[in-house]
Amino acid sequence: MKKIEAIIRPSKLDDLYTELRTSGFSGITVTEVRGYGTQKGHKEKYRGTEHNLDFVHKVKVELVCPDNKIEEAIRIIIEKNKTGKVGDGKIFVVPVETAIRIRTEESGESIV
Amino acid sequence: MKKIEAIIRPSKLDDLYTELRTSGFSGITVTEVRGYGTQKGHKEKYRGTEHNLDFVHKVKVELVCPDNKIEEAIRIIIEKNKTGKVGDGKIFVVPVETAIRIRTEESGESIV
Amino acid sequence: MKKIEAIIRPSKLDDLYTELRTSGFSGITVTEVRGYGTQKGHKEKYRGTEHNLDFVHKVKVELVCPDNKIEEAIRIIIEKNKTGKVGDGKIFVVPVETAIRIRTEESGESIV
Amino acid sequence: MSHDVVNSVSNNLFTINNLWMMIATALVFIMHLGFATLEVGLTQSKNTVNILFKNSVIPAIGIITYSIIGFDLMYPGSDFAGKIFGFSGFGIGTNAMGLTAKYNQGYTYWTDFLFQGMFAATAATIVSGAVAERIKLSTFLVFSAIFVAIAYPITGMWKWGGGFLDTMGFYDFAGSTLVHSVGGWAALMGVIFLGPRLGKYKKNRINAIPGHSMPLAVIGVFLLWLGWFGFNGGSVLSADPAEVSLVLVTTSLAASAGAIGAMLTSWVILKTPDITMLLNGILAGLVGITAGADLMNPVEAIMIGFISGIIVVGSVLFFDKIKLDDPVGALSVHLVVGIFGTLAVGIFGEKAGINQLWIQFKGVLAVGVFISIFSSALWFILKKSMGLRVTEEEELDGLDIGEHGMEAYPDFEKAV
Amino acid sequence: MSHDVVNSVSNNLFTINNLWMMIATALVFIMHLGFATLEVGLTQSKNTVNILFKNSVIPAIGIITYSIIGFDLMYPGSDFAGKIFGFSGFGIGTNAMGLTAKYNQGYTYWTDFLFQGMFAATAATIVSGAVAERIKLSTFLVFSAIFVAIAYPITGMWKWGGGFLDTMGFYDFAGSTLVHSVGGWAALMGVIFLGPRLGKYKKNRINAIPGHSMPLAVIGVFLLWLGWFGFNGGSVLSADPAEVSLVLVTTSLAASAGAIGAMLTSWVILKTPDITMLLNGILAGLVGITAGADLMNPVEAIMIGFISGIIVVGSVLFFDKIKLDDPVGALSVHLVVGIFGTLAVGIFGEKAGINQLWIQFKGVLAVGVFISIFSSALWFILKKSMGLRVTEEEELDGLDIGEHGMEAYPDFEKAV
Amino acid sequence: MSHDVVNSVSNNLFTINNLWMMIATALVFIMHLGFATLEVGLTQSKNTVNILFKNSVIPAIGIITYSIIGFDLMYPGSDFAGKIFGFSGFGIGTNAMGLTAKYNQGYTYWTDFLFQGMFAATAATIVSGAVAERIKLSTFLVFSAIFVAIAYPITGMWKWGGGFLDTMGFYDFAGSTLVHSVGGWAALMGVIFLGPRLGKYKKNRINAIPGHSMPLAVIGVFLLWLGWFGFNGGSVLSADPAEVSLVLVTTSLAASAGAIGAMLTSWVILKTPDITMLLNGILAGLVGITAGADLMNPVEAIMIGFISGIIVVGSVLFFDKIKLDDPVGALSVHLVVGIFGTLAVGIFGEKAGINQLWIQFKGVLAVGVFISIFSSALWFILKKSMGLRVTEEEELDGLDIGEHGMEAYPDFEKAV
Ligand SMILES: Nc1ncnc2c1ncn2[C@@H]1O[C@H](COP(=O)(O)OP(=O)(O)O)[C@@H](O)[C@H]1O
Ligand SMILES: Nc1ncnc2c1ncn2[C@@H]1O[C@H](COP(=O)(O)OP(=O)(O)O)[C@@H](O)[C@H]1O
Ligand SMILES: Nc1ncnc2c1ncn2[C@@H]1O[C@H](COP(=O)(O)OP(=O)(O)O)[C@@H](O)[C@H]1O
Repeated sequence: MKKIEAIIRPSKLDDLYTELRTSGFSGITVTEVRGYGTQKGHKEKYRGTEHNLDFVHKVKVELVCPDNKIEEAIRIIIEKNKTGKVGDGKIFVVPVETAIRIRTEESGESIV
Repeated sequence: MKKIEAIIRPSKLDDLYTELRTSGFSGITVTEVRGYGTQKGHKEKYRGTEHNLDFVHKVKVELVCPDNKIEEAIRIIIEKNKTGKVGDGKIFVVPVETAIRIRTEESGESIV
Repeated sequence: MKKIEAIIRPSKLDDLYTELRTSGFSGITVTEVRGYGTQKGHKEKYRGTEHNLDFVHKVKVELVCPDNKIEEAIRIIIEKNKTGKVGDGKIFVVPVETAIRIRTEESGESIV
Repeated sequence: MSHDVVNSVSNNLFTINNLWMMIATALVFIMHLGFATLEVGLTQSKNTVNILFKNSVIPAIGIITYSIIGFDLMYPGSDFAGKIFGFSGFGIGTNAMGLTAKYNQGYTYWTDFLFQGMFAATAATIVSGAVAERIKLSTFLVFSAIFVAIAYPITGMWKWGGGFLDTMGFYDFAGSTLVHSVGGWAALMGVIFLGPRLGKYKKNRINAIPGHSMPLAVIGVFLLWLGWFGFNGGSVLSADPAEVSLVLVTTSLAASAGAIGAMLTSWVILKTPDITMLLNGILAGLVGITAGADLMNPVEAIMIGFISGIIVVGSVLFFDKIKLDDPVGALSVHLVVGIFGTLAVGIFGEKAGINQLWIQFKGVLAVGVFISIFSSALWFILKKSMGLRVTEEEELDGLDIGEHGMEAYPDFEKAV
Repeated sequence: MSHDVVNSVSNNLFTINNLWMMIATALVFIMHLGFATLEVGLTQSKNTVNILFKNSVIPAIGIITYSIIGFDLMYPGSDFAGKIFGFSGFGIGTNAMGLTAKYNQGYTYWTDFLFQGMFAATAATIVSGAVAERIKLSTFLVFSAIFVAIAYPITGMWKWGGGFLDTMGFYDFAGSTLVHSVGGWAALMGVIFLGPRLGKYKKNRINAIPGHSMPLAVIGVFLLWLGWFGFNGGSVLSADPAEVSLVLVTTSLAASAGAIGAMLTSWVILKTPDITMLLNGILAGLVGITAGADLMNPVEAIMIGFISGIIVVGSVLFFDKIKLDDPVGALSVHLVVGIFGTLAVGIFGEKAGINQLWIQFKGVLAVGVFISIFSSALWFILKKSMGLRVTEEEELDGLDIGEHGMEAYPDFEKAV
Repeated sequence: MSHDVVNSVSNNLFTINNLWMMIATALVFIMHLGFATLEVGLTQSKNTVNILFKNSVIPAIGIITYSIIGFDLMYPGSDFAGKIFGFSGFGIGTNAMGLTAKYNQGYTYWTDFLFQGMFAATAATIVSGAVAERIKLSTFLVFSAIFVAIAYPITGMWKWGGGFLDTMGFYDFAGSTLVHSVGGWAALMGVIFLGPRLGKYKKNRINAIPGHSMPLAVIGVFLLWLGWFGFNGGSVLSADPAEVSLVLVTTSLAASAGAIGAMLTSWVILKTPDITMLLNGILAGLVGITAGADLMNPVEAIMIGFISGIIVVGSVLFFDKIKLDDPVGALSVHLVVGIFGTLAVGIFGEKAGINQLWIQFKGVLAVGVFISIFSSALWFILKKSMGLRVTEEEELDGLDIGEHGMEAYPDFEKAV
């Protein structure tokens, strides 16, 4: 079981989620984050002074899934987020040891 | 050492935290997240159009703890969050290699 | 490849980021979080009643980097955040199995 | 020609007076925005749409029902002088005379209706704040409509419509009792019938449920103070320079003293300068002076305001102690200080005296008893029929989602 | 001496009238803040600076251009009676007579200019709402300046400046057509030329793009209602007690009935009490009564308001159906209900009659045709020259960053 | 009888005048809300409660102290004509004559007090903006109380109370110097004594600290513009149609031209249309015209406003250059443009002339010297006794938590 963490553009979230659902992924968790990377934020100016140069609004999508579905999930994420322009984001895969559904106290790959 | 990530209902946070403290856990980190899962968000409607169907406010609780306290932590989380209704949330356990307290530069299980 | 998660004071973010950049780290992801730990939040009072005792604004900095740069990253984080006062925060290191740049579909240590 | 001139002169005065009354009407109107913003400021963001909805539709309901029945109940005409009830028939309308000084030297029939109608709706708005964050929208709207249409005008008639309180010598210049306490009693009954918000008093502890926007609360209080220029100033019922300007001075001094009284009390007792207490203090000063705004000199106005500011802080703490949950402090500001202000007419100023104090007390009592019974009965019936309270889940998720299916601030992340 | 007295008496009346007109001017002024807050409330937070900027500079542009050319186009003097165009020369200024009742018994030349100037700017503000969240700032400012300076005064002259619509017997008391529809037609053309916001209609589905702050929207509507006291009340052009007070009553009753009409319609059709519909309903009631505010009795005012409230909800849904994207409902409120209100003069009240209805219809048509052509031409030229729309990236990131390089709420986390 | 009629006629005029002055008072009152919202809008969310608290209590403190001592210092009576100091004894109060045209044909004693009292408090509010986000609450309140009670009335007396500046021929219609610069000088001294906010100027770089809510800032500026109708319009001290309407026109034209001047300057120099500069431009236009609002024709008013709009942008940049940290631009708007406006009386309009310019200059100087010395001394004493600045930790965490133990927006996630 692994957790995929994808940092993506906020405007892509809707389509990504729809596609994941359609492909049978049962859930994701989404966090608002600020990204600092190759892509630079817009020059902001306030009363003559520049600031906030490097930061960009992003969302982090977390998706825990069984090992055998990782490939597919990554494929979908790339497909739905790739524009080829700087700032498309990153996917990180992290190992997960246990997953438990609180409601039923079940655990294991079957619950994600 | 492991990190527990629990996605829970915001209204349960207070009680969970109180119980964790009482049981000797020294700290947690909490993030506002949006959950997409079996539980569906309320139908929202704006000027006649539905939207935001699937998303629910959740909080993610992150708790790093020594291996021998994982069981207890999970038990407390289940106890304080289980209502039996869809949307109680998930617990994920992730391995942690190092933990450092910045203030003292100490590291290892003792600091969490 | 590993992910460093550092929970730090919001006011330290600017300096930390500048230093990381200068040292050749290409990107970070930042999340607003609330910390519950040894450091206690200010006593807040509303119409005569105290509340919100334990919670403190923090930011979580996530930095994925090749194994050989972990040391340096940790050093920089400690350097830029250590005040010696309670609440300086924690650094957690978590293993990462894969990292992919969506834009180019490259993967591996080279992309972070 | 001389006769024409005399006529024109008195027409001019009529035009001036009426002009002031129309402006006062506009000022009282803007109090509804003041109530709306104050109330949302002091409550949680998840109930904001709901509260705004109530406060936006209340003036509409108030004005419409007042045009159908309220005005006719409140000012049934001189036949009902000294009585406890009167009704002059449904609807509004007038003849040519109603548009001249023969109707009243201070205003036309239309101005009269609109000024009074704006007042009427404020009574329901007062209730709104106290029962916020848990009451069902539909039930509240029915309550408001009936309350504004029937209960408010009946007690209003007792004094301003020439009823028995008027005959008795009861004095309530602009409505410490007739408007503020009337709203306050209905709010008290509502709070009792509804119970506190979930989580407010758990495990014998009082949990603060902080309001979500202090700027909105401040906007509300300033607009209310502004509106009070018309509320009290318009209650002179003419533009008489001496009287109106005195009333504006006593009103502003009392508001100022209320601010300072509440600030000091909060700083000393609570150890922090709580802005919500400061705001309640300003309103307390305003409510406190309302019954006798035309009877006080500056020093008396300052004293009334200052005492009101102290009272309101104590009262807020007291209601929390006895577990009556009033998110915005409406009970303290409108009911408690409304009563104090009414009694203050017997303590300070031109009419001060034990006799007057006794009459004031009887007036407070009469209105209190009637409104309490009326509103309890109404709350009770509504509880049994439509239900008073939203479901627990709805309350937790917020009434905005539950009742309206929308959010007040969809673009912003919420903290828990 | 008797002569002096007569003089003083009539001077007094002049002073009173002028006072009311100045206050009405201040009330109309505050409508600009109402439009600004309503419009930002009903749009996304990422476009807030942009919208505020437009709405803050429009009154400035409006007043300045009106002082240079607009006032002279709109009130060219009696030589142009019955005409379709007139111009009395650039700039404003007057002689001693312009400051006495000889200019007009209701106001001085200066008051006249300022009252009319405040009106003028509202027409451009109406456009602003409909084209929000995608139009280029510079283009919009050029459009507004030309529109307020030229188009608005020309049609205004047709009726209020004594032009051919006036001669024809067309009636439009305070501007259901001359202000609201004029803004509405220009907005309609703008919406057509611009196209919808990205993502509003994708895959044949209508996607809601919720406004980001309901409190701001409510503040806006209440300020607009307040401003309407001056907009309609000031359109009496004197402080005449009978007429002004009637107008305020019909205005408030219509607003109230509009609220209730829209609330019920929304509740029944959409199954939720949508606060934005309630707010649009209040405005619809106000726009609907504007053409005949002085001709209606209370019942007629309530009927007009109520129907306006129903119409506006249907109209909002309709424009979404035909994919004309109007973020704030300006087309429905100002254009559709503006037309209805104008026609209502032929259906309800003192002037009702098939004849009048026909004249009203012709007036609506004449203004509609002229403004549509004028504004289409202007939008077209601007599209070809400066460009109408911001880039796709700018629209996604928000115009605040794109056009202004700043954020409206830099301290808060955004949800997506 | 004829005598009666003459009496009634002049009474009517008195009633009209007094009515306008009371309305102007209400308009000036609402400026306090304008200052409050503008100031919180242009500062960080973590200091919002603190700023709102200050701005809510300042009018209260201002009105109360003015009733005790300020009014008596500012208008000590004709015995002190041409003097630099006078005092007519503590407290306010009047006899029957004070309520008739014998006191003043424009207003009653009470109206006089309240109008002037509302003015007084604005001077302290101006200071508040410049010292925001770092000053201790208690210290600021003490400063304000003393400043409003003593310093403001003394310089006020020099001109409006008939003191030496008046005798000298100094002209300051509604207070470019007597109100705005007075606040501005005290603010300048405060900024110098306090030093900049942490992090504002680090490593020789100017760091922007953006204001947290542009809608609040816009609400503030519109309310201030509205209030200026009373501030300048009321300074006519009667409802005289010719004069008041001219003043309203020059005021609005100057505000509009200020907006456009600042917009263009910001667009050209800073390459972005900065909304905060636009807002400062509107205020600059208003402050600039204030000294000579009754002396200018439309073209002159536009020129003064336009120049003020340009000046204010340059001034904001200049103060940042020399590291005087003024979060809201109060120094630029009120002090710099206040001086320009005062001098403008010698450059434009009816009184223009080198002689008048010299007198204006002397007036600016006299007031500047006195207020600078007075306020420096006061800031110095307070620094030594109570301390001026909050602790570093408190400043970083925000004064809301530090001084008030509460948050302005507890429901929302903060971005750093
Ligand atoms: N080493 C890293 N660790 C954590 N997050 C990163 C790292 N590098 C990039 N990111 C995140 O990914 C986002 C996109 O990366 P960026 O370098 O801007 O563009 P691209 O992915 O196209 O190369 C950044 O905004 C940041 O949030
Ligand atoms: N595979 C997953 N990966 C990440 N987060 C998940 C996953 N499945 C569920 N979640 C999170 O857990 C929350 C609760 O899950 P849900 O399926 O709604 O109810 P339940 O936990 O009762 O089955 C979701 O809102 C989402 O935030
Ligand atoms: N066991 C833990 N798991 C997750 N987060 C923790 C843990 N302990 C502390 N934290 C986070 O680190 C922050 C700082 O810790 P704290 O104990 O207050 O101070 P210090 O790091 O100086 O000991 C906390 O606010 C919390 O967000």
